[in-house]
Amino acid sequence: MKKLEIIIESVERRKVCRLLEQLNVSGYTIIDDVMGKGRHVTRSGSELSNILKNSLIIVVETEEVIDKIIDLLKKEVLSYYSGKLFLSDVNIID
Amino acid sequence: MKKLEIIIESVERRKVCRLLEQLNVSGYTIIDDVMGKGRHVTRSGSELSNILKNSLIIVVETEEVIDKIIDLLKKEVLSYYSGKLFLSDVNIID
Amino acid sequence: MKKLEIIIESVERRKVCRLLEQLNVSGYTIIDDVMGKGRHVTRSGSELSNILKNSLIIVVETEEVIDKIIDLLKKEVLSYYSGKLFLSDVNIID
Amino acid sequence: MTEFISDALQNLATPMILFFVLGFISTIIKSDIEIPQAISKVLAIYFMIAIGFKGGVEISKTGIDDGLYDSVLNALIIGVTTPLIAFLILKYIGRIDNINCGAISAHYGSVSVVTFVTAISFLNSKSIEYNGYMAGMMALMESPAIFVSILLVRIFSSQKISTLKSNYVDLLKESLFNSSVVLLFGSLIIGMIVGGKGMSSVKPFLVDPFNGVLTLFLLDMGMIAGQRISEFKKVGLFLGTFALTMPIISAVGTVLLCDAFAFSVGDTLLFSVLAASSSYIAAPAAVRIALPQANPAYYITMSLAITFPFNIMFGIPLYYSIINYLS
Amino acid sequence: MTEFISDALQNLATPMILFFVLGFISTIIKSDIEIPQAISKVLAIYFMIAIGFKGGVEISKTGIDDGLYDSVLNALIIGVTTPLIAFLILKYIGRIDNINCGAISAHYGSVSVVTFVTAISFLNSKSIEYNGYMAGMMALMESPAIFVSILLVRIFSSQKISTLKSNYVDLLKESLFNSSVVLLFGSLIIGMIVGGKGMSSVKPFLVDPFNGVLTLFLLDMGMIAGQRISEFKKVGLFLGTFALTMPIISAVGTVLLCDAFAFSVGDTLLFSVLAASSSYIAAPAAVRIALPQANPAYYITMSLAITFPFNIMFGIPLYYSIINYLS
Amino acid sequence: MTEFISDALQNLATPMILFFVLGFISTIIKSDIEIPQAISKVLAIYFMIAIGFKGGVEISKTGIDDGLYDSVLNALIIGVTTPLIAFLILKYIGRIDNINCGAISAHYGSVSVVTFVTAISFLNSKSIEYNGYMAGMMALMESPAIFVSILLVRIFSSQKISTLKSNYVDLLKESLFNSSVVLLFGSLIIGMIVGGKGMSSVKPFLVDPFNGVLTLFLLDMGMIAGQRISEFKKVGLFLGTFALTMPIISAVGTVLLCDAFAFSVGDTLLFSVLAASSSYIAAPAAVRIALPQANPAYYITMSLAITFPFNIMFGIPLYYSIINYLS
Ligand SMILES: Nc1ncnc2c1ncn2[C@@H]1O[C@H](COP(=O)(O)O)[C@@H](O)[C@H]1O
Ligand SMILES: Nc1ncnc2c1ncn2[C@@H]1O[C@H](COP(=O)(O)O)[C@@H](O)[C@H]1O
Ligand SMILES: Nc1ncnc2c1ncn2[C@@H]1O[C@H](COP(=O)(O)O)[C@@H](O)[C@H]1O
Ligand code: NA
Ligand code: NA
Ligand code: NA
Repeated sequence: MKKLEIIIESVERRKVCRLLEQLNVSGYTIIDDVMGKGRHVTRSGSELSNILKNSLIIVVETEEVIDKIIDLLKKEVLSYYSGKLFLSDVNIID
Repeated sequence: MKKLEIIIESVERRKVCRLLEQLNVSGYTIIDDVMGKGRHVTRSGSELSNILKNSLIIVVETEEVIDKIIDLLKKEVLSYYSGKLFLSDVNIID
Repeated sequence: MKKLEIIIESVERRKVCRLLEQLNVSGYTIIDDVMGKGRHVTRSGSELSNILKNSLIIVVETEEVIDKIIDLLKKEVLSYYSGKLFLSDVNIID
Repeated sequence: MTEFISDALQNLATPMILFFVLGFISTIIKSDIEIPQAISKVLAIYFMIAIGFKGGVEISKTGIDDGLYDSVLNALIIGVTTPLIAFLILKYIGRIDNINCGAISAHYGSVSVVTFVTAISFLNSKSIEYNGYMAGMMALMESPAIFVSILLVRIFSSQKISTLKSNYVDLLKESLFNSSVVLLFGSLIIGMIVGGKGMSSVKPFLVDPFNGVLTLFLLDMGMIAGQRISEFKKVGLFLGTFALTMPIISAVGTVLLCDAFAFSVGDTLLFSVLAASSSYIAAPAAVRIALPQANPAYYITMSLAITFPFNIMFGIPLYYSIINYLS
Repeated sequence: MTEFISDALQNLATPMILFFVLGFISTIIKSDIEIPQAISKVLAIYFMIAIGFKGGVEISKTGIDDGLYDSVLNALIIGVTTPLIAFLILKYIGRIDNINCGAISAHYGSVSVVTFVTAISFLNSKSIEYNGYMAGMMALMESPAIFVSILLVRIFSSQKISTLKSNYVDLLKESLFNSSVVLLFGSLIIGMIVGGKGMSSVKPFLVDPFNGVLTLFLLDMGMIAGQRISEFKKVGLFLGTFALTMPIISAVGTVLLCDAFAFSVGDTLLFSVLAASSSYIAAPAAVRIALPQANPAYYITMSLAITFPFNIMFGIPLYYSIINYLS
Repeated sequence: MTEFISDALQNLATPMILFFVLGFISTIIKSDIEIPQAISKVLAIYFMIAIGFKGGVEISKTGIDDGLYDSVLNALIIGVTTPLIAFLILKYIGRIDNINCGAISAHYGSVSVVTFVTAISFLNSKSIEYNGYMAGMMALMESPAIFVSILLVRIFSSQKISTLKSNYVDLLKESLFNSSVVLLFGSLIIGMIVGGKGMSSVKPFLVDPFNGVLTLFLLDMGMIAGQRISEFKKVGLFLGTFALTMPIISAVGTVLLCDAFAFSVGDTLLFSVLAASSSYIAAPAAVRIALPQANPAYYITMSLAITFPFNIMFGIPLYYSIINYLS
């Protein structure tokens, strides 16, 4: 299985979740108060409009589903908003 | 070393920590405000009883200890509560 | 690429970020409300001075940069403060 | 009847109820209002302290009424019978499985602090008196239903319920020392010790802004209820109807019981509101631990999204008019 | 002139403004004061409820003024012209690209709740009357500028802007049902329904501590503004100047317009402050969704770190003295 | 003696102290009451603003007293001697290593805002006057002890302490511009500028609910202290005794010093409470940075779980009776 960590501006969190549900992923986990610094502005989380704050979304799925997610996110979200995708190997314990 | 990520309902957090300490793990890290969606209800974190909220517990340990943790958690917690275990490879830097 | 997870007392968070910027990392992500237990005190996050609370900082970089980070952190931070470094493999999706 | 309608309308036209409605609507239209969880939590604590403390100060003034022992007895009777009746209805009329019967009856047998607080607000607006120790009665009525319900599950289940032994310890702690019980009793006792003099020093915080804070809290509760209403379908017709009729059954039974005890109108209303109310803070946490196999989508949605709004909007004036009708 | 200076000094010497300055300084000297985000968020909600509710209660008392229709018209005119003027200045004088023109003009066309609240505080301290429905005018003026600005970007961009279709749905929701609009209108209507009687029950929470809470909130705003000032260099000279002159242009225009409508001094001041103010809660979220290619470092820094402090410290007394001068 | 007992009982019977006890007990019995950290943080800020601001307004009314220079001198003497005495006792009687000596003496030399606030509450309940600038004295006494203690560690350690150079910069910033110092001084100055007129606008927020808010905050502090008491064993007998006797030593010394300066009873009590109090917000953060090798389990537990409860429950009335006895 693969673990995809999606770091995205909090304003876009709802949309990313909607896209994940469209793809029928088996589940996802969200950490909502995440700060960060990248090529764009520093997201210190300290203002009221939620645009300078990140959310971290974790999805563990098969490689096939993860590929679909990546494609969809690239098209619908990451071409306009700042964000990062980190992919790694993981085992789900059942 | 192995990294075990335990996603569990917040009501069960104390118990999981107690179990980890029983097994004498060298340490653990907790992120407490975690939302999620899986096979069961959506845990949006937005109510007062802590049952619709997850916690994420990270333990980095040797494979042997991790196996013990997984067995104990499966028996004592995961047969009744919703939750997920993700296992991956990691190096501890000393 | 490598993912370095830095768990450090919150009082030292600013300093770690300063060091990362000194090394010109391409970015980092911070989760600020993290509890934990290790060899030292239990960091339950529940007091006012921020010393019994951890922060989790994630940096994804090339092995070379990560090595520099590890060296610098060991010298400047980890010799005095409690903290942990976890290193694993990851792919950045661009 | 006309009085009930006018009372209901008057009750609906208070800022508290209207803000609840605003919260509810705002979630339906998917507005992005967001009251951080840290705030909801501290507001819930505020109400328990304020209610308990005020009750304690009242007791310190009037002394302990003869009615106290009757009230304790009454509280325990309600706390034991309500979950029993709920369980039987769910099992034999609804044909729900034992575990979910137990989980739901634990909620309807236990009490809701905010419903109680709204009833106090209602009584104050009508200048009707009630006893200071009613806050203590609420604390008393939190836990018994949870134990009774679990006992019922055990009794009715032939095969052994796989509740772990360690769970019982957790459950006992969770129930006896759960935050509402400790805060309510603790503040009550503090209020009794410090009396009127202590009250005057904290009144601008614990008493004066009470209704206003309730306004903000009910806005939040409205949003939480609104979010859960989407799970309404999962609850189904029977449970939906149960969530609307069980409160009325409990309230009417309680009114009759209180009549036998000859309690005042204020106390009777508070007792019937407590009986009618369904817990959504203490009980869910306890039930999740004691009966993990039960479905939270049922009990949380019924308690929070159906019974709670019904009680604060229509239930309270309805029970009040029933009391007036019967006396 | 002397009156302006004395007004400005008097305005600067209020606890609210001074706590803003303290917050600003504390960030500059890198003090570690930290007001948790949960608190900032709930304080912002508090102000919208308090302002809206109070306005509604006023309306319930005085009835709807003849001036209401004029005011709505005025609000819409300002809401449409301000972003247009801003856009043209940015494009033809500043030579800024279309997308950033649109993003910035959306902010300056929309309004800032806290600036409005500070202006109310200013009027109260001078015992100048204003209409209860002005809170509704603020709610009305939140969204139009955002739509106008996006339209302008579309019109001026020959090549198709790659705003996704789904974004429009999000944007409409974000703008019409955004939290400020819902809270302001909702509380206004609640205030109208419950009137003076409802007010008395929540006054100790929604009215009495208002200025004090503003003090704490402005301390926080000062820190947020101070943090952003470090990005000042990225904004550049032209945009920095724009952030100081655009408010004055909008305010003067509005004063003249209000003069034509013959509004009272209080209403005129509030309208000009609304026109002069630049949004930093609703607009950034909407613009981030509608025009993701625009640079947040520009619009957030200008709105929050330049225009907002300017308005609450110097703008309000300045616009007031302009109104007095012209009338 | 009888007066001390009656004072102590009276002090113990205030809502504030009783809520502290409730918080403490609730943790011991493992109740799940949870006051979110965001709330604790903002309450701590509230107290510093309220105390500083009120002090400033007082000064603006009475003008600066002749005693100010004496008070500053007194504050500095205490700020320098207390850590020195603490260090010597720890080193030569307790035989503690230098680093932990320094860490602990930094805490006992610095001051606790909440202990001070509780003492103010005590004085108010007895209608005893004190000077407005005492809040400034508290701010003055925050940092010197930290520097003195580190200096002592340096002096007594033959081998070089491996405190990094960069740490010194951090430490200086942390100490001079730490949040309590900035908020206390800042609010004091704001209070002086705006005076009585500014006060009236924020009184319903910063003054009236003060005691009530303290109630909620002490509930939280009780829980935090209760959580740490489990680490009591790690502290050991000597340090446990130190945590109870050092406050008395500091207080008695301060009473004598204040007597020499002929300060009023109110000021003397506040000075001795400041001397006796041990920091648990500012000092831990500074010490963690300056002396990372020291064991937080010692200093946090001693400060928070032993000295703080002792001072607010018994210390304040004890020091008051000592002052009365000596004068
Ligand atoms: N190299 C990195 N390692 C970890 N997180 C990163 C890295 N680069 C970017 N991020 C995160 O991704 C967010 C968006 O990055 P960017 O699009 O580069 O502004 C940042 O705010 C960080 O939270
Ligand atoms: N595929 C997944 N990827 C990431 N997190 C998951 C996944 N499935 C479940 N989770 C998390 O585990 C929790 C419990 O899942 P479940 O037991 O399926 O309801 C959810 O609330 C999520 O936070
Ligand atoms: N084995 C472990 N697995 C996960 N997190 C750990 C582990 N050991 C330590 N930590 C984290 O690192 C922090 C510092 O650890 P220590 O320096 O051992 O006190 C702890 O508070 C935990 O958050
Ligand atoms: Na009930
Ligand atoms: Na504007
Ligand atoms: Na001291």
